[in-house]
Amino acid sequence: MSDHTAATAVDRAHADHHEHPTWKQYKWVALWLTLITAVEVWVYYTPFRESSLFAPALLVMSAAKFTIVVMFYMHLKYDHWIFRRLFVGSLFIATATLFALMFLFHKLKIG
Amino acid sequence: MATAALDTHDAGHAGHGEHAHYTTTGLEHRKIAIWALIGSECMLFASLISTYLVYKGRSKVGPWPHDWGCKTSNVIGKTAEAVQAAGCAAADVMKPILDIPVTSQSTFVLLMSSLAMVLALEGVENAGKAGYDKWYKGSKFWLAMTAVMGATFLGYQSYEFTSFVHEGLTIDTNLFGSSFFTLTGFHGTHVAVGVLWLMTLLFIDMKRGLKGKTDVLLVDICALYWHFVDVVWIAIFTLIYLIQ
Amino acid sequence: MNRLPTRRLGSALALAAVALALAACSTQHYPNTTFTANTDVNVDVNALWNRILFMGTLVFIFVEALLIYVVIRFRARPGAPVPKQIHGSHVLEIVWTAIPVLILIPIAIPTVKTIFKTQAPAVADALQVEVYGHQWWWEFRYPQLGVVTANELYLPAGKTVNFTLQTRDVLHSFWTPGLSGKRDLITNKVNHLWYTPDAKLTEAAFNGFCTEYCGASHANMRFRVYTVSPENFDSWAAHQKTEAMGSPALLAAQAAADSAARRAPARAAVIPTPAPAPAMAAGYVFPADKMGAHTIPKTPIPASITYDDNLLAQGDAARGRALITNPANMAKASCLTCHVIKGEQAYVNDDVARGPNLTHVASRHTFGGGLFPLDAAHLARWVKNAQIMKPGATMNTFGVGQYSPMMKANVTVGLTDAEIADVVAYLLTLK
Amino acid sequence: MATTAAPAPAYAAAHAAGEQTGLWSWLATVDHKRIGTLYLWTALGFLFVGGIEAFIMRLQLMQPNGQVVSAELYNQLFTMHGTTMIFLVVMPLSAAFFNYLIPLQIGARDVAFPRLNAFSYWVYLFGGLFMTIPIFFNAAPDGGWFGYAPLTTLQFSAGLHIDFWVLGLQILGVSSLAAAFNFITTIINMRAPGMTLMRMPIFTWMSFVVQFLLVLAFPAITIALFFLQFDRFFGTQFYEIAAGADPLLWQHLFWVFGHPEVYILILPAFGLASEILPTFSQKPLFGYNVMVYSGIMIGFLGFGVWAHHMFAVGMGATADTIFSMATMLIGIPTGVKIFNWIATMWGGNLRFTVAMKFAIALVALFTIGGISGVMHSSPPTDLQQTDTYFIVAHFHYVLFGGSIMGIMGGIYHYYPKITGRYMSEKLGNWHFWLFFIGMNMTFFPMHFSGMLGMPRRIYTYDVGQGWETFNLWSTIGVFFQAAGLLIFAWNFLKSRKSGERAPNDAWGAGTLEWSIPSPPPEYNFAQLPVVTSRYPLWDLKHPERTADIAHSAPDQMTITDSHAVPMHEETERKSAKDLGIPMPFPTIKPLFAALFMVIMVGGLVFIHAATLQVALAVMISAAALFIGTVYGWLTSPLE
Ligand code: HEA
Ligand code: HEA
Ligand code: CUA
Ligand SMILES: [Cu+2]
Repeated sequence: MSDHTAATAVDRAHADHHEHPTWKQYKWVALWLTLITAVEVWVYYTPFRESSLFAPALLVMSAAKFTIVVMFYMHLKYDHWIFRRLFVGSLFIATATLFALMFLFHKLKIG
Repeated sequence: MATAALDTHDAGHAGHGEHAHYTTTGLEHRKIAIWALIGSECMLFASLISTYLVYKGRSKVGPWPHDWGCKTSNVIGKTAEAVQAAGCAAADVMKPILDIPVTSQSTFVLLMSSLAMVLALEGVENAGKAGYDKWYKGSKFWLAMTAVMGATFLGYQSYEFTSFVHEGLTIDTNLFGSSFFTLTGFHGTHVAVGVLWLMTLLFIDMKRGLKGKTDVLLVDICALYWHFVDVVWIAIFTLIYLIQ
Repeated sequence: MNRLPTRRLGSALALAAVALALAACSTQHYPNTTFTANTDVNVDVNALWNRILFMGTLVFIFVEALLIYVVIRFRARPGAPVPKQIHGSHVLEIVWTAIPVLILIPIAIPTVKTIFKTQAPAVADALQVEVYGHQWWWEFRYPQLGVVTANELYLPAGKTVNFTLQTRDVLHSFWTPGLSGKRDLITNKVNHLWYTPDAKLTEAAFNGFCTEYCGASHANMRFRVYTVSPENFDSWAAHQKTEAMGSPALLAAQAAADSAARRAPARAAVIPTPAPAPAMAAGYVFPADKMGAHTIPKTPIPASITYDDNLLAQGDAARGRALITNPANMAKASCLTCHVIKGEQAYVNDDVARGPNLTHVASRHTFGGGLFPLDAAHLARWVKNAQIMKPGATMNTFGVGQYSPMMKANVTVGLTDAEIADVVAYLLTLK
Repeated sequence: MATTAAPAPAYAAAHAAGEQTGLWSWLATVDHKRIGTLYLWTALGFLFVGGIEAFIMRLQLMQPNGQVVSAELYNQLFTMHGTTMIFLVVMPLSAAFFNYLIPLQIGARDVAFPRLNAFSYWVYLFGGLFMTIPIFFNAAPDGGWFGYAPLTTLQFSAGLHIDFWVLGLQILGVSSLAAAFNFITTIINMRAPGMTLMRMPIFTWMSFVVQFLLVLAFPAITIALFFLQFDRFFGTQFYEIAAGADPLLWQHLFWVFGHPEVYILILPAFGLASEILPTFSQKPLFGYNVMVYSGIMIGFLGFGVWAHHMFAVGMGATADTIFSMATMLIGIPTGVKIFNWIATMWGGNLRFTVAMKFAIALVALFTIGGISGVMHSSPPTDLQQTDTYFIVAHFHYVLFGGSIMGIMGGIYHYYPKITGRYMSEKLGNWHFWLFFIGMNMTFFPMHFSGMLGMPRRIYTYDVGQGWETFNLWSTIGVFFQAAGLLIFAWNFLKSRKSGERAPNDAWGAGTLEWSIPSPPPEYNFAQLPVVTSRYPLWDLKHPERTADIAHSAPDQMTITDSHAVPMHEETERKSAKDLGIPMPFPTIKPLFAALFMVIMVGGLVFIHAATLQVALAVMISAAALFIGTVYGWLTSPLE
């Protein structure tokens, strides 16, 4: 948030509308979302479900879905840096709080 | 809540000719507000999800999310046989509440509604441009599709809820029931608000057609909200339904 | 114009130092002081506290002195030029980012040490005490000794005691300022707290308080802690185990003790207030004269309760016992539906009893959550209308014709003042 | 008393032709300055309410076994005192300054969503009344200001008391959140040309941080309250003992909100002090950047320390350690602030106006509260302190010595801007010294009564506990504070008419709000100024003062607004019409929207069996009216 970045804010704003996710990307994203979901449900019915890696694997997959939707459908990747900060910042505190609570209620293995 | 985002005509949009309101960033007020709102919603759902996870496995009585239970005793098992072996009469066996196949379908529908949403936005952005006059490229069609898929998701959810109630799980059955219905209920309410919002947009589109900078914004903020509700479900589906 | 806030703070600080010093030593002026060396734990806590207090005082003096200096030195003087415009200094700012760090480190390290030391599991051979919080009284159990009592806690000096803290209703918190820090009683959770009273404390009495807001009578949820010599503790415990005086069980058990048991009510009948020093025969009881003013409750009796104390002299323990224990009188004296008197007809057991165990109630010096001294006059009024004596109390109002705030009605079937005298007489035999 | 909102400060004289006055102009206003003024009046009203509650508590505790009030009433008093002071006094007083100052300080003509802004105020007013009025019927909330479950569940708190609390807080949450989104947008998007983030006045910066704390902290308590609400009304089991609920869930969710909340309460006061101290030292704020960063740090760390309120619940050694360390860390950025303030005064030319005195008092007194805070942050010692009067001492030093002192300073400082007249310095000095002496006399002894064994939230204590003297002093001190507050009230009221007239730049400060008339015209700035440094007004009046800080020449600016012109002072006031500045239409809709919403939510209270139909009828019709009003609102043009 230095003078520099803030000043550029104005110019960025104009550039802002040029770059934009495209038709193709939209469809790819949709495809990926479908695929990952399919995999998620599939592993649920495999013996892998009993594995200790099951939960982490699922978390990674849904995190991936989460990210691409936010980046492309919510075009955060292309949008103004302010929006990025607003969202990422909030999300960080929210998830950190969630994990802290899991720890405090002994839902995490650590500690 | 939506008020903040919908507070149309409030300061900040061009169109007053030489009285155009100066904005520092060149961004739209309402778009900043909706992102702030989404940030806030992150914390809202974090609290709800935490609660569900904290109470997971704390319920005193069944039914349980992933395990077989017994109406008369508190035995829990991975299979019906296990429960019966533990001395539960076949009639009293309670099956796991969560219905993965059905929820997978509703999840898929909601995901696809996000695709429809971006296409609707695309439609408004290019309204009037060559190629976008075709019905299957226009905003009306995709707005309608998004709303329909949202409604479908709600349909699935009400089916889910009613079947749970039949299987003996209500908000006052056990901690699982309370936290599950509250969490998914909050999400469902968000979807419902979104559907109404979409229908309002569709209505405007029908009436005067959505086009131009201000209308793009109008659809954009709704889209952001809609996608967020979608990503929240992505998290819920994994954390609540799949992981045990 | 230039008389300054900070001057006063200087003197306030001096005052602080003095008063703290005072507080630290004189337990007679400040009977509930936390600045004691009465337990191993509190010794550690105070060592830590003193260090933090020292650091804090340093910071305090430094900041306030600086402030006073600046305020005096740089006050506007007529015709002074515009001051030099300084916008900041990285060096200085790094310096006073460092200062707090340097101050915090020597606080943080012993803090962590003490946390892990005081929260380690108690030694294996510790005396186990189960504490149950109730709205608004304390239940104490000695599982190893089979003793159940209320509102007065006996601890053997020099022996580590390990408390297991649970609540029967809302949250409470268990605190004896003179002995150690507090621990909450959390619903659906079991908490622990341990400490070792100093071996020298062979006849000391302490006040305890509930420190988690728990409703109407949170302020009236007090208790006493008596640290006594190990021998006396054993004597006390041995007697607390026994059945109630005059109970069939006891009579049957020891025919020899019959006479003693029968004499007891007779004496009880002429009990003057306040309570007498209980007979040693009944096992050791913390001597009333050693209690110290601060542990003897002086709660005023609500004016709205009237009782003619002369009636107490006619009170007859045998009649009183009949009133309480004879099922025929259940309608007007349903005491045993909430209280346990070991050896008498039992309607409830200790786990579901809503009131304190009365088996040896007369061996206590206080009752009602430590709110009143245990004597005939107070007991009589309590039995007559506990709900007036103690806000929110859930014990029935027994005085016939009395208004019960809980029932929002007058008691129709209840005890006359004379009958209350009998009941009190009986209760006072329960040594 | 609470409704002192209605009467308008009568500075009509100073008003340009065509500017509205009279009751209606206040009910229908969407002008951030008027809304700020409404917040100010209402919150000061509630300060008296919360204060009198405290006053009565102190009378009860003046001597052992006091007989002034019953246990039940006392429990309502401390619950409502705490709730009132935090949610209905300090937060709204801060909001008053957010509303009035932020647009002026960043050179904007209004906030981003003027009508939403009005809505926030009315929700606050009605929500506040909804929670306050029951105490006159002995039915006020009585669960303590953090309403720990399971005491607050139906099983242990039948009756309406807690219902008022739960629903009241929900309502106030809506108000705070709506306002927060509004100010975030305003600050990001409505800064005058050239006002980069690092040129924003420090008050605006601290407010900016606070808005994010609000946005991220409130959802946690909202959810916790929803659970309690569902438990009480719809039979869920979140806090039901029998169902195996864990009461710590409430505690964690509450304090996840609760600790950021305390920084929500202090940072605006810090901001005000940071405006006052430089002004009356005739020096710029020392280490502006570090002040900004430390503010952000405090806000950020504030989310990682909540469990320090729960050291006694038995979280385990590891958790205790983590939260203890995190808590101590916060002392560092806060310390930097304290030292930077002192450095700001160092070498200055200090004028001890009343505002300045309050600001200095904040530095002096908050330090005390902060230090006792650090004492709590060490779990082993905190176990001897928690839930005693030592804690009560701590938070009154930070809340009264910090927030209230800072805000009082702010009131004396900005009164001339708001009303066009100065407050009486003479009365002000009386007010200050009575407050200063009174608060120390009241709260300092609590350190002792606490460490000497006095628990908090007790309506009575026995004789001979060693607390008599301290409690007597605490009570005597309140009389000083009461006197001070009465003098303040008198000063505040009478200065509107008889106060000495104030020029644009009432104190010789350097920020934008002082470059426009006092009181400002409805449009604030006839022409938006182009800002080239942190102290635009000093650039204009004392260039030598700001010579050695970063500037950007006006011509380097990308000026996209035809109205923007180089930094200047505005003296003569024309009406918005003459200047051709579009102003938002006044509208009553936000008021009604708020009213219907409060009725809709509040109706739940009466849902208990007997009055079910009535309640439902009321709620449904209120809901319908609410939606109707909002629709009308959204579809009617702003300007
Ligand atoms: C304005 C509100 C406010 C503020 C700013 C603070 C600031 C702090 N608070 Fe406070 N606090 C409350 C309001 C506030 N608090 C309230 C209302 C409660 C009680 C809630 C209830 O139970 O009802 C409470 C309770 C409370 C507790 C729980 C006590 C208990 O219940 O057992 C703790 C424990 O750690 C704590 C700690 C702190 C700390 C470390 C700070 C720090 O931010 C302070 C930092 C400041 C300084 C340290 C002073 C300046 C620094 C220097 C001069 C540098 C050098 C100094 C050092 C290195 C020590 N507070
Ligand atoms: C900003 C917050 C704030 C402020 C300003 C105050 C101000 C005061 N507080 Fe408050 N207090 C809290 C926040 C605050 N408090 C909180 C959060 C709690 C915890 C509640 C809980 O435990 O749940 C608390 C608890 C609390 C307690 C502990 C209660 C208990 O635990 O049993 C006490 C006890 O003395 C107290 C006293 C005071 C006093 C004397 C003032 C004084 O400064 C008040 C000064 C004002 C006046 C004296 C009013 C003036 C009135 C007039 C001038 C009109 C004329 C007067 C009469 C006719 C009477 N407060
Ligand atoms: Cu029990 Cu307070
Ligand atoms: Cu805190």
